[in-house]
Amino acid sequence: MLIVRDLNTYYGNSHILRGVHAGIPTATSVGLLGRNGMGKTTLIRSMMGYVRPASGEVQVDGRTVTGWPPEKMARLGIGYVPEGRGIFPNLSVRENLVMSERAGIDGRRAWTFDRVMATFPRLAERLSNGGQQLSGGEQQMLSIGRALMTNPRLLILDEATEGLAPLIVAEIWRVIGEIRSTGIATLIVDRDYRKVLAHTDLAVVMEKGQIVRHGASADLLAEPQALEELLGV
Amino acid sequence: QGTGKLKVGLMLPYSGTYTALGVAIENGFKLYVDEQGGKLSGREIEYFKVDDESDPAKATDNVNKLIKRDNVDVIVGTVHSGVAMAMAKAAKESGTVLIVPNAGADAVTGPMCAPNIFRSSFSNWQPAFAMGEVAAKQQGKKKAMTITWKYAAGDESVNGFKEGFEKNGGKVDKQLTLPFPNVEFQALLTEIAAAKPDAVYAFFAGGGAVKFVKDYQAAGLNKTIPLYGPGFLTDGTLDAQGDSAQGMLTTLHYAEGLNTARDNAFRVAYAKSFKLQPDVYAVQGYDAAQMLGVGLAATKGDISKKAEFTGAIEKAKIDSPRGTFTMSKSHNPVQDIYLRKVDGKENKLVSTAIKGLADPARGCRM
Amino acid sequence: MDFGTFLVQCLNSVQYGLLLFLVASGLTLIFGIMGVINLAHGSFYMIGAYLAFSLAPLFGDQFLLMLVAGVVLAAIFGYLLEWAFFSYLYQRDHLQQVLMTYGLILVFEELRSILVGNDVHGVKVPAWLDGSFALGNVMSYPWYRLFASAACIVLAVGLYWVVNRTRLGMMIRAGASNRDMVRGLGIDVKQLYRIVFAAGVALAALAGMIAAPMSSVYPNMGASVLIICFVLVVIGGIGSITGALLASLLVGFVDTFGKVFFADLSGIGIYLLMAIVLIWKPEGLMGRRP
Amino acid sequence: MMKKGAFLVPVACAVLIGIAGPLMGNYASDFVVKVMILSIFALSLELLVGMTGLVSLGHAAFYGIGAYVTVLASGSEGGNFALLLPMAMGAAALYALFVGALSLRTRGVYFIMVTLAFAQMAFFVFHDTKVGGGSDGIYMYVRPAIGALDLENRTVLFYVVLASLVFTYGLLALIRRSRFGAALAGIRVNEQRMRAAGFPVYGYKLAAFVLAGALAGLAGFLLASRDGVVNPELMAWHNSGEVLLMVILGGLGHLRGAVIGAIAFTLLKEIFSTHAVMGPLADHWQLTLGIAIIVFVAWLPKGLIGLVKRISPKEAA
Amino acid sequence: MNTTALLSVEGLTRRFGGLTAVNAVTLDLRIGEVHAVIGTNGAGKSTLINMLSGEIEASEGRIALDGIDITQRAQSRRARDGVGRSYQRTTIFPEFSVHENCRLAAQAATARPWAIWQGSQRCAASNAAADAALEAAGLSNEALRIAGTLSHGAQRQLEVAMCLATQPRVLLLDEPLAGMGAEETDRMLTLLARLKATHAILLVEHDMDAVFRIADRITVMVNGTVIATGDPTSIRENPEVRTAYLGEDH
Ligand SMILES: Nc1ncnc2c1ncn2[C@@H]1O[C@H](COP(=O)(O)OP(=O)(O)OP(=O)(O)O)[C@@H](O)[C@H]1O
Ligand SMILES: Nc1ncnc2c1ncn2[C@@H]1O[C@H](COP(=O)(O)OP(=O)(O)OP(=O)(O)O)[C@@H](O)[C@H]1O
Ligand SMILES: CC(C)C[C@H](N)C(=O)O
Ligand SMILES: [Mg+2]
Ligand SMILES: [Mg+2]
Repeated sequence: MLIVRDLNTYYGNSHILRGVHAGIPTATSVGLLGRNGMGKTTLIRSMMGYVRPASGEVQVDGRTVTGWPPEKMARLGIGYVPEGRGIFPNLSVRENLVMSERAGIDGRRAWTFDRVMATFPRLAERLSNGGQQLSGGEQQMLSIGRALMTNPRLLILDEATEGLAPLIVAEIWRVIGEIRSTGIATLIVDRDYRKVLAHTDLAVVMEKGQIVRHGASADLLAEPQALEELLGV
Repeated sequence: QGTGKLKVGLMLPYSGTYTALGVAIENGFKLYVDEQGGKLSGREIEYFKVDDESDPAKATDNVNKLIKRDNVDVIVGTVHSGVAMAMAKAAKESGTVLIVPNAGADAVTGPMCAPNIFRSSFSNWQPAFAMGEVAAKQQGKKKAMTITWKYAAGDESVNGFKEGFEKNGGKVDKQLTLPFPNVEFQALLTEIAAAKPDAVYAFFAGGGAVKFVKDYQAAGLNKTIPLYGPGFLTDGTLDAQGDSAQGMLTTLHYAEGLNTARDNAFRVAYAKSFKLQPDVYAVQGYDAAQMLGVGLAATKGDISKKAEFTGAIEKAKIDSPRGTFTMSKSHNPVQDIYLRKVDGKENKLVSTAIKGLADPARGCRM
Repeated sequence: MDFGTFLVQCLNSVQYGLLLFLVASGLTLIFGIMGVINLAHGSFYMIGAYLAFSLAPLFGDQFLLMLVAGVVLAAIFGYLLEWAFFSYLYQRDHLQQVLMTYGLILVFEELRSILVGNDVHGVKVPAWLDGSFALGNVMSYPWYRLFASAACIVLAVGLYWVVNRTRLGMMIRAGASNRDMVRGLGIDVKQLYRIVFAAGVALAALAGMIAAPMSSVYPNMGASVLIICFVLVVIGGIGSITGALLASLLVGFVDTFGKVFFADLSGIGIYLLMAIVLIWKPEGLMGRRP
Repeated sequence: MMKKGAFLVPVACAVLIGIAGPLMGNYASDFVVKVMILSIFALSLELLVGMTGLVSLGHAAFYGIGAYVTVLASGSEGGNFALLLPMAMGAAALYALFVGALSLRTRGVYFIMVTLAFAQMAFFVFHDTKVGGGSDGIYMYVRPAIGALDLENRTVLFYVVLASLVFTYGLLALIRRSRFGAALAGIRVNEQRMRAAGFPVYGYKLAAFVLAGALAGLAGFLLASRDGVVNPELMAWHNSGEVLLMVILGGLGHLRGAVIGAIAFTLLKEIFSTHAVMGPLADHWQLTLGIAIIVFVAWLPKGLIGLVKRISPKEAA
Repeated sequence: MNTTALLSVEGLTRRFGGLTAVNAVTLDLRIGEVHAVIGTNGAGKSTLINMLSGEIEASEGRIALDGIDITQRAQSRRARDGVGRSYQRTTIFPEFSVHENCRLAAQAATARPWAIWQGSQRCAASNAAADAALEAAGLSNEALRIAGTLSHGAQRQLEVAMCLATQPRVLLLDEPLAGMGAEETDRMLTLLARLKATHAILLVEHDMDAVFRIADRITVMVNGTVIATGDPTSIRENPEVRTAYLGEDH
């Protein structure tokens, strides 16, 4: 559903994305791998419209949407869980969730407040806490829950498990699996490449602002050598 | 010197609360000059205007524009007393002639007095003292309260009232103040209602005067306790005050309905020139020009002859629309103070409260 | 002070406090919640008062209708203003807003002088609100003041409800802390803020219109109100409407009794109050710790 | 951070002004003196706002106190320069110590408002009581002097003000490049980290606040010496606002910015309100000045300094 | 191995309103030892570090450094006494260069920092400390970049480097590995292994592979309370820890 073609993005004078081609097919989950600073977040922000690519094209459902602002991208059905969470500190947990509630592009409300509560019981205990008063992990859950409340078709998770306890991480991967099984496409960035590859259909590896490898996740998992080379593991 | 254009610097408020006053003063001044054919003692007048913003903090810089940049021969200004103080200081140092067409600060013709500084208006003490006498003598009030903003002009005014009132057997037993330019009077009106004095003397100006008079009526106090004030309480504000000011007594050196030939002529000419009814500020501006004219006439247009210039004004009888007045030793008008009563949209003359009242000029060593 | 007078003074305090809140309510929205330092707020108040002055003859006794008309006009004005001057300031340093709104004050004040002149004007109290009721044997109290207080209470409740109980309110608050994230959730922040800003301007103008019959309209009337409004919002705690209301009442009391008991230093009263509150509770009465 | 030789421009400017001084007319030299005093005032605020990140909306209080102390202490015989100057600066610093000690417990907008509150208190004390002549202010009989250094003499005043400006600029430039200045910069950007690194942040901020207060007091002393009158309006909030505007207008974070802002603001206002230049539009100088400010904000987000950089991008580092 | 505790904590408690975020925690940090504190999200680990570093006050309990009670000491004083910390949420100076970030941190400990006639860039001691810290954290190549433009991972490295630049004796590291890639993690663990010879290290981390690789002792917290302390093996086997925190993977 989402395709980027020959994307070039600059921060000031530094050329970060260098001609990236990639695509996320409908209801498919894609893993985005790469070392620190290779441009994963930049790619995501270019897709979301936070940074304007200098050249290239972003398409959703065949429609060119390059340069659209984030709010319009989000309303095309893209849910975004940013690096660093982006919780609203001055809103309570409940308000963080309620304010973002929206029917999906098909009008369905598969994700409701109750369902998010059921998925993250920890949040249910903290409903009236301000976003600021949550532990790091709690914030992460809230950020995912908030994105789900927009009933997206594509959920982008940039380092969604950072700072979470192993049990919760497992829980999040379970939820990601669940989300994936409901036909929501996902784009996952995570440092645990094994988990990423296990939970995605396709995988893309970035290096210095370029896609250096793409293919089925299972294939990549079977090539420890390539992984070592590309990810340093 | 003596020939060429005479440079007159007008330092007046052209922005802010007192703008209307500034404009009236300028109009009055220009009216007199125009009546003389645009020339005083054969010298054409060239105007230099500076907006003083009624901000004393900028007063020194503003007056220096006239003194040092434009090298004016005479400065006319201003409305705000704090600004006038700074102007007087600068005029004293540079020797430039200053004519104050409004600001009533007692100090201008008190401790700050100087041979080259004149006032064509009044001192805050004058109308207030007269009101005190009227209240005690004519109205037979015994116990009064005063209310004003906590600032110099207000303090001087209520003290003048107190002096006049107590000299004539009354007693001011409470002096209420509120911070300038606060206009929330309700608390103090309640105090007045609780104390039930025989009379209240108030000093406010502009928007504050309008609001105070309206609030005084709304609180129902005007029915039982008469409100007195200097003319500023009702001058130029009657439109906005509407019914609430009807019947109020105030004192000032000017009134509507003086019905003298001099005043009638002035009023007609002013209305014709500016499509506006003149007010006391216009008169003060007009008289500032007259005073300048007298001084120039005596020196044949040469303002640098300081002693003659000053001497002439000191001796002059100024034929003002308000009635003739002379200069006190400290260069403040010695003038009649009128008792006026609000009638419709006018401050109608009732009587002359005090004839030829001179400011005590405390602190003037001249 | 006898007990009766004391009670009347308490009434005065509450009434003045409510009036202050009326003026501060728009600022609570623009400054307290949106986080825009808007020095021109006093100008909007002044514009409202002059609006009442020019609309009153057209509407006669239809005072409420006039208020509605004025609010609509002010909202449109605010909307355009945001579009023209503020929309590109959000990404920048807050101090830029200070500079911009200072420029606006000068422009508004001068335009007012050119368009309406510099005279003091009165605005008639509508006939159905004209008059007073007796309060003790000397004093009476104008009905209109009670009307203004009631209007303020309605406004306070309404504002509280919108900001704290509706999704719109949540979005506004969210936008104040992280604009980009709000956009990422599919909400058009630009539009949202334009509307909020317009609402803030409309509230200030409404306050000006309601105040006009009591205070009359005159040059620079916005300036004196501005600082006190900032003080209120800050004492109350930024972002809290309840706090602003509480602060308004508190200031009402301090100001009223300050004038009565400490006339010579009453100007300091509210600032002293502010300093004490903020030193004791650096985040304001109802503010959340940042 | 400053490059080598960066100090040459300001030094050259100072020398130029010094040479030009006697050649100027009365009014021009008066104007320059005023701009220099305002520059000192703006620089003292730049130390707070630009260097330390403390936005104060009450800075005029220290300026006013400096001025008032000068007048009050000079008596009718005229005071001793060497005594009055430290007194003025000391009094301003003392009040800054008091205000700073309390207000630095708050942050951000709250800090802005608390500083405003304390300035208003000073304002009302002078406005509403007889301490300094009430609302109309008081004047000085004779200007301060010490030997030949008599401020009654306009030329002497000119050079004393110039020297004070050079002193202030130099002092702040030194501070900026010192470790103390680096610490202030760190506090501006991230106070939490500075504390964690071991800086007694409160003490640093207080030191900056007091120093800024003292320098504002210096500006106040010079102002009082120039004008010979002082008035409570000197401490009014709009004066605090105006000096803040100068600092922002010039460009935050640069010493030049404060000076350029002071010059630009004063000059613009002067030009816009001069009939000879603007004709009848001069009556509406508020309008033109307001529009100019709006245009500046719209086009020069980094202040006038940004304009210089836009023209010569080489300087950008 | 040094057996006396450099930093010892006794009965440390912190309440936020009704919530007891940290409940009577007692632990010792020794030179030569990496003491890992693990636990569920919201267990109170960061709050514990905040109390140790002086960022927030303890509600109850005692903290001693070198046996001297420092519970009441201000944060900056503790930092100068040798307690260094990193933050879970990156807390750098985004507009300064990477090197300046570290130099500034190092400068806190220099003598006479108010000597305004000495340029900050010339301060040899701070420069040396900054260089060393950058070297250790693997950021030497990025020294001149503006910190705010670093990628997330690199900013995490800088976070640790700034802590090191203050030349602390006690390191309180709040999730230093979060956001770091595999290589950087590896490098960081090597660094910690080296540093522990001269430092007392408290490591809060959710990366269990890393924790079990480096920790000499582990404390497990759940809802503010310590549920287990011990060496890695015993923790790994502890059934309570497994159900509360580790799950089945580890
Ligand atoms: N605002 C910015 N200005 C300049 N350069 C930037 C900016 N943000 C990021 N960069 C640079 O762009 C490159 C890509 O950064 P990006 O954040 O996309 O990496 P990433 O792959 O997401 O890394 P990580 O795994 O650490 O999050 C990095 O070299 C980074 O330093
Ligand atoms: N300032 C605060 N006010 C109120 N509650 C707080 C505050 N700070 C933290 N808390 C609460 O205290 C608990 C402990 O928080 P803390 O940040 O210490 O957890 P943590 O163990 O570091 O978690 P994580 O591993 O997710 O970072 C959490 O439930 C949190 O919501
Ligand atoms: C209009 C006047 C009442 C003004 C007053 N004299 C003042 O000094 O401000
Ligand atoms: Mg990233
Ligand atoms: Mg934590």
